[in-house]
Amino acid sequence: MSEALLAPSAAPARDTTPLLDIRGLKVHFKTDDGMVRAVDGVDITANRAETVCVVGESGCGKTVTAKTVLKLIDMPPGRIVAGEIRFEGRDLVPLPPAEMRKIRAKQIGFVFQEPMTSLNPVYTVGQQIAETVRQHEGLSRRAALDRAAEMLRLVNIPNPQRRVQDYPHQFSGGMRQRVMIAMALSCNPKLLIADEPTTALDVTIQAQILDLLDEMKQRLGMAVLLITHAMGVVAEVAQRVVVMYAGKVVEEATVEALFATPRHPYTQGLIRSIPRIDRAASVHARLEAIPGTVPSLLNPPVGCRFAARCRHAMPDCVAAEPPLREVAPGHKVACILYPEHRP
Amino acid sequence: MAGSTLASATASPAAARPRVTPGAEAWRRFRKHRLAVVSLVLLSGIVLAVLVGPLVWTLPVDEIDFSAQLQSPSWAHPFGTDDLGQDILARVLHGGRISLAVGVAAMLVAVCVGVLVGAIAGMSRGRVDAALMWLTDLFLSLPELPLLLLIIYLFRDGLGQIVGPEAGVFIMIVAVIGGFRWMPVARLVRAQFFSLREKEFVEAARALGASRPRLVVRHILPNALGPVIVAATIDVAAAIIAESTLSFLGLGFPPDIPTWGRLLFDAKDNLDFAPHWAIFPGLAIFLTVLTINFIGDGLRDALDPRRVL
Amino acid sequence: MTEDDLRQMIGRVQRGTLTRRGFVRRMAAVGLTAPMATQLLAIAGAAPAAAQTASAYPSRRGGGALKVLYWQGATLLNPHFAVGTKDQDGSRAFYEPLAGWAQDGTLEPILAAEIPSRENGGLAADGRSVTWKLKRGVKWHDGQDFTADDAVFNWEYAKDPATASVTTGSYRDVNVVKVDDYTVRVEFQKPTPFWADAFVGSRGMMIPKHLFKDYMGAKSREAPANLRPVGTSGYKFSEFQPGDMLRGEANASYHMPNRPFFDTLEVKGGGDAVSAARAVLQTGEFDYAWNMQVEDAILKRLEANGRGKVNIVPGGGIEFIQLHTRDPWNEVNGERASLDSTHPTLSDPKVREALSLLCDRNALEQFIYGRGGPATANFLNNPPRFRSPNTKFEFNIAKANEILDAAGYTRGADGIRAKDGKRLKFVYQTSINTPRQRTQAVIKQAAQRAGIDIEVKAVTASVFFSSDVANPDTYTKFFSDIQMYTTTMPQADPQLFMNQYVSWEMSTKANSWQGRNIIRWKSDEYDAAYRAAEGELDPVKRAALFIRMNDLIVGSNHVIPLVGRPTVSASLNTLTHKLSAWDLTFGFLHDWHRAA
Amino acid sequence: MTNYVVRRLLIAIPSLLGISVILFTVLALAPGDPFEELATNPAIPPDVRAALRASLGLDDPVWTRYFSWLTAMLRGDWGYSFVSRVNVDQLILARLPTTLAIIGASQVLALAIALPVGVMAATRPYSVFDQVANTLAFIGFSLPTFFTGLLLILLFSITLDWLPFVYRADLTSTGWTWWGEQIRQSIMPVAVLGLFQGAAWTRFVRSAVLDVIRLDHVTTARAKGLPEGSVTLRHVVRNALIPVVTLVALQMPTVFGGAIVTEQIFRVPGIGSLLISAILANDTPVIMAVTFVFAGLVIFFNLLADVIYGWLDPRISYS
Repeated sequence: MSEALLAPSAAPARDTTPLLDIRGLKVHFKTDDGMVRAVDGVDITANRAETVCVVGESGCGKTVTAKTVLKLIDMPPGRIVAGEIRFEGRDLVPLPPAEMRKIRAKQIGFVFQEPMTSLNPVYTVGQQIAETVRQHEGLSRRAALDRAAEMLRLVNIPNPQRRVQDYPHQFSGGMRQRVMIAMALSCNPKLLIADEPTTALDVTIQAQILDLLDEMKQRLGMAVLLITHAMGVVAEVAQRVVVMYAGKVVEEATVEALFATPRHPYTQGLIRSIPRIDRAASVHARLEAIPGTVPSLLNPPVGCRFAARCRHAMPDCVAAEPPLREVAPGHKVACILYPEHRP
Repeated sequence: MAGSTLASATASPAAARPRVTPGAEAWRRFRKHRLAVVSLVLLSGIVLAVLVGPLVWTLPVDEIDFSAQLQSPSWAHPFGTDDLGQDILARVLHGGRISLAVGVAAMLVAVCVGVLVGAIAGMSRGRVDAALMWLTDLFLSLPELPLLLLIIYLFRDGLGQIVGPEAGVFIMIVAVIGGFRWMPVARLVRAQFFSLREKEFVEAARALGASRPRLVVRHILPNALGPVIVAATIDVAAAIIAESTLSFLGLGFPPDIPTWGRLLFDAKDNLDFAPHWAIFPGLAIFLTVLTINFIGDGLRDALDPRRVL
Repeated sequence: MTEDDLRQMIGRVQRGTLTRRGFVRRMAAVGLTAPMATQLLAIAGAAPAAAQTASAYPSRRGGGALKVLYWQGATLLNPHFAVGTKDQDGSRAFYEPLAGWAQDGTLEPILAAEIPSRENGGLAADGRSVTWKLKRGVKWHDGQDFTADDAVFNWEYAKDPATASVTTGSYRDVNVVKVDDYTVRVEFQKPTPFWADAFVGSRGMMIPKHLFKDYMGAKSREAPANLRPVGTSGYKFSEFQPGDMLRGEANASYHMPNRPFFDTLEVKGGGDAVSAARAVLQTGEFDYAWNMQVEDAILKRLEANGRGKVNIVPGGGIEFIQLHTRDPWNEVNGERASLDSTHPTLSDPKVREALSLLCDRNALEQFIYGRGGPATANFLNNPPRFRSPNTKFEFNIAKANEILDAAGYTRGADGIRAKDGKRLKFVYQTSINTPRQRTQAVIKQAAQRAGIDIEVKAVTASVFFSSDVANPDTYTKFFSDIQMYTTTMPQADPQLFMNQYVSWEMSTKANSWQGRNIIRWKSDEYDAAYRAAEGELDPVKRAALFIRMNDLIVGSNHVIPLVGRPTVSASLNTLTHKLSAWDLTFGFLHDWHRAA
Repeated sequence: MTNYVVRRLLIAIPSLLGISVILFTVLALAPGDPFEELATNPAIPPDVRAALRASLGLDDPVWTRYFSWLTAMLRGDWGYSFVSRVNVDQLILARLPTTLAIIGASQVLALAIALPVGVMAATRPYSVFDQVANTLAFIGFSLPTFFTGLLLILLFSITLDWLPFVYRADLTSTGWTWWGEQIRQSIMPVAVLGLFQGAAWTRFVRSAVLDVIRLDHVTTARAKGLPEGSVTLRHVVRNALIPVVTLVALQMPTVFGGAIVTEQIFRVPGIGSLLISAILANDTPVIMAVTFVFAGLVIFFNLLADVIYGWLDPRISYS
């Protein structure tokens, strides 16, 4: 991990308003069985040139949150029930579609999870990247294709001039994800949201993609909001981490603090369940798993949603929802075990 | 690089929900398609009427009564009478049995042959596929009518002795109409097989040692079912219409057997003076075909797992 | 009415004390009608007055377009190859015969200067030859002169078997001699009472020698003029789409005074009879529609629109039922319905009588054929002089049951009668056409009430009337018990018509079922009467012979005549046409005009 | 790609030959005789008909007739119709413009309906528009064409008398009046066929678009900030076109084959009615010519469909 990354609060002092500020976001989906409260009051912030990782099990609402930023979820059946998504101070929720389109790819880029199906099979890779550029910067066809080739070079795809005429099916999974990144960054957005970009790839390619993302961040200075369920990825790239469980944020901290002093029992459980190579030889214990299952989002339990599975569960936990409180500078947790820190 | 955490059991719903069998699931999704349900009720009504009708509505089918020529619908004759004074309601009910039977039987023939040819062509490569496709092209370009003339001319007497004149003609008509409807189904199934054959779950099944026929029947065919069902419903409709075209040319059933098609064609010249004579059989054909199509659409939604409702 | 009274009346006509019309009316009362009566006068030398046309023909021309609808379009325009009336009419629009048969039986001269008769020396006393004087100054459409050479050529062209022309029957047994440029003589091998066959009516259309002389015999098919006719008629050829459309325009130099009336003639083909009827009687898009094979009830309702009317022209066509004399189901020495077999049940005259009683002819006329099908008990109905007065028909189910009970046919469990193991179960086949299917339904129901089970079968027309040897469904094979169809009589003389029951015409496997005696019926008396009629010059005796023949075949009940089939057509009220059952629709096209 | 096409064409020749052999034997064995009218006319002696049959070679054994037909065919002589004694190619060419005009127009109408309605219905699933369009489509192709044809005639020609129902291929007027009359007389047949075909295709387009609309690359396109219109057109419809275009290509032969029933009802002198009258009169050369051209078209358009498929979908590669 390069040194610069580890410096806590390296954000430039002069502009304190966060690039992205999601406050109290609630997104519910109407289904036959009732209203699924996929995202139920989420606060996430991301500053310039910072990598924030949102981690949590499948179904905790992290992908919905990410997609809601660019309103990529189908509405209906989905609906933003409450909350704000401020980007550079401007709330995106009330924006009309025409305005929203100016944000997409121009201000906020998006990389999807499934590279195999995220590219349109009938157009060449170059055409698809050029399309984005022409949409936002009105370049001529020729100039847009050159920019596309340039972007492919940027994401380390060999002899980009020729590959720009190739079709998606002529690229491997890893290569296609590189193309997706090239496409997402083709208009130099200020924020890149990556929804589990490496889940569909095998480990060796995963590392290359993560390094590429990091390199892009250095060079283009954009913020990265990375959605993952892999703690390893978090450790690799994140500066700040947000842990989500059952539609809510349960803990937020710098990556060092999170791994050093995980506070929320769920975060602790997650970290304990990582198989450790270094200790494997010495400790012959069974791998620890978190007992029980994730609660249904149709009618979530009252109070702390992790209570049913939490070792420290107390009657108060079930009484009221624990608010997300700052228990240490830059370290928030939604658990009544910890008194609020008064700076 | 630490491996990813193995997420605990995915959010499987709490034990409270009953285990849903695929059949019940399909029925639940089918019920959502309101028009399909209405059609199911209507079609079963029609089928019931056609089967039980002649027992309840006892007027004889071919009672000629010249005094009652071309009467418009009345209580005595709810559907009115034709130019020989025969009761049209009785003829529609009686005719319905044959038209429906021809429709369904021809569809079954078309679908079975189509699926068989499509599956074999889909699964095999090279020569067998090319040969079967040539056969499909051949049948597509064969003119239906002269072949029908030939088949009726060759087999009618022989078949007539074995199973009796009426059944003999029925088998021939079904064979001919069915025999000219399987090509689109075959081509559809073949295309489905080509795309499904590449899918991972098929390779997985093959990896688990599934034999080719088992692969086809258990894995590929159910997935190919959706479009086949839709094609089948269209075939029933087309078969009923084809039967009526045949009766126009007199190649169908003997003239004294009233099918919907024959009724409609006998009535077409009196349309402006006795519209009731044409409208009721026409309506019967239309309603049956419409309901079958809606049910087909409902079935396709119900059976197609990918289709999210 | 003895022969002397007859001769005495002819004398009065010669002396002018009895008008021709009066003579014809008296003859009708005695059963000798128009065509016969005029023949009688001609033979006796009482020259017919010039045939006066029915209505005053307008003096002006330029009548616009005459639009005619044939639901089966003409497919070729050579009269000698005309397969059906549709083709004959197509050719008749451009070609003309020497003379035509008017409906009242009189011959009207067209290309002939006058009608040959004893007075003008045209007819030979011994009936062995007839001499035609041709009209002078007649031009073909391409300006060539029409002369006797054309007439002789038509004879050579038609009689040559290699041409395989359909009119060969009228020309191959005669000899045509050119007397001079405008006179020809037709010589017969033996005295021929019916001399007006060659050069007359539908079989007598003249094709130009100068266009067809290089295309005789086998090459006759390739003649370009087959599709681009050059005739002598009132309308010149302009365009032809086979089976769809035929157009002609007025011939300025037509050989009849101020004719033709119309500027253009358009004949449209295709579709079916009912839509053709609608196109004339309902929407009025066409002036005339040919061969209205439509249920009369529909025609009556269409006529109610008041735009047009239906024309019924009685002729020789008869729709009749045949009961087999042989066994069509079991092969006897390699042939079904062979002459050595007899029909198990239909050979019993009682069964045949019962079946005849079950045919409700009045219902067929009243409810199915209407004016297009007058019920009749006779097989030979026209010309009226040949109609037998001594046959009658009856519809009586009870009487049929009595006859069958008396004959020992007891009803089985299923209600079907049987006697010594033979059930009264018959297959009743005909060709596909709506009125026929209705007739089958009516007769099947009546038969059921008399304990006879009938299986109804309908065969496509092209299969039923085909003559290919391998096909079992043809009407000449008659491989069923009962059969029904219409046979037509194109000439005003029954000689050819009645040869359907002579024993030497029996249809057998040997003559590959070409014979015309389809029910394989044999009667020596009938054969003898037929031979006599062939040579009988005296029209009264000849008529009596034909009446005897009709009584014999109808009496046997092997043939059950149902209804006459006059030619039915539809036309707008504004159109004044001239039709004849003994000639083609366009036989008198030159006289058609629109009411002022 | 080109050698694939050449290979397919080479295969087409034997298959066409195979089809022609089977067609010919079917027709030769089928009963019936073109001289039906001669039969009932007693004045025509039977041996004339026998001579006529012999002169046209009807009585020769099947395979000699086939070879004479084939050799004539290869020389470009399609033989002449027994019934109308006109060269068959003239007969077909005379009727081709009418068929192409009417049936072609109906296919164009069908596409003009199916594409927009199908796409709009699919992009707004389960909206009111979708439900209405879907129901109308169902009704459209559940109504047999002959029934709608009769109803239209009853309504427009007989009661309202707006439209003629006798189709005339030989309109005498010229210029605009010709076009006016041509349109007036082909409205009904084109409407009947077009609506029926359009209804069937609407359903097909809708389901094809529905299959594509949920795919990931559509969300990617939306994430690129493209306007909804171009997302739908460039990314959804373009992909959904592949099965649709293939289906339309496979449908083309019927444009030549004509709609037998509709041509009968509206009396359009197209290839369909020519085929019917030829079949009923067992006029072998005409049937052979029409069905042979039809078979050729079927094979050609199958090939064309595959080529279009390959051209539209880069994933398909032709070795």
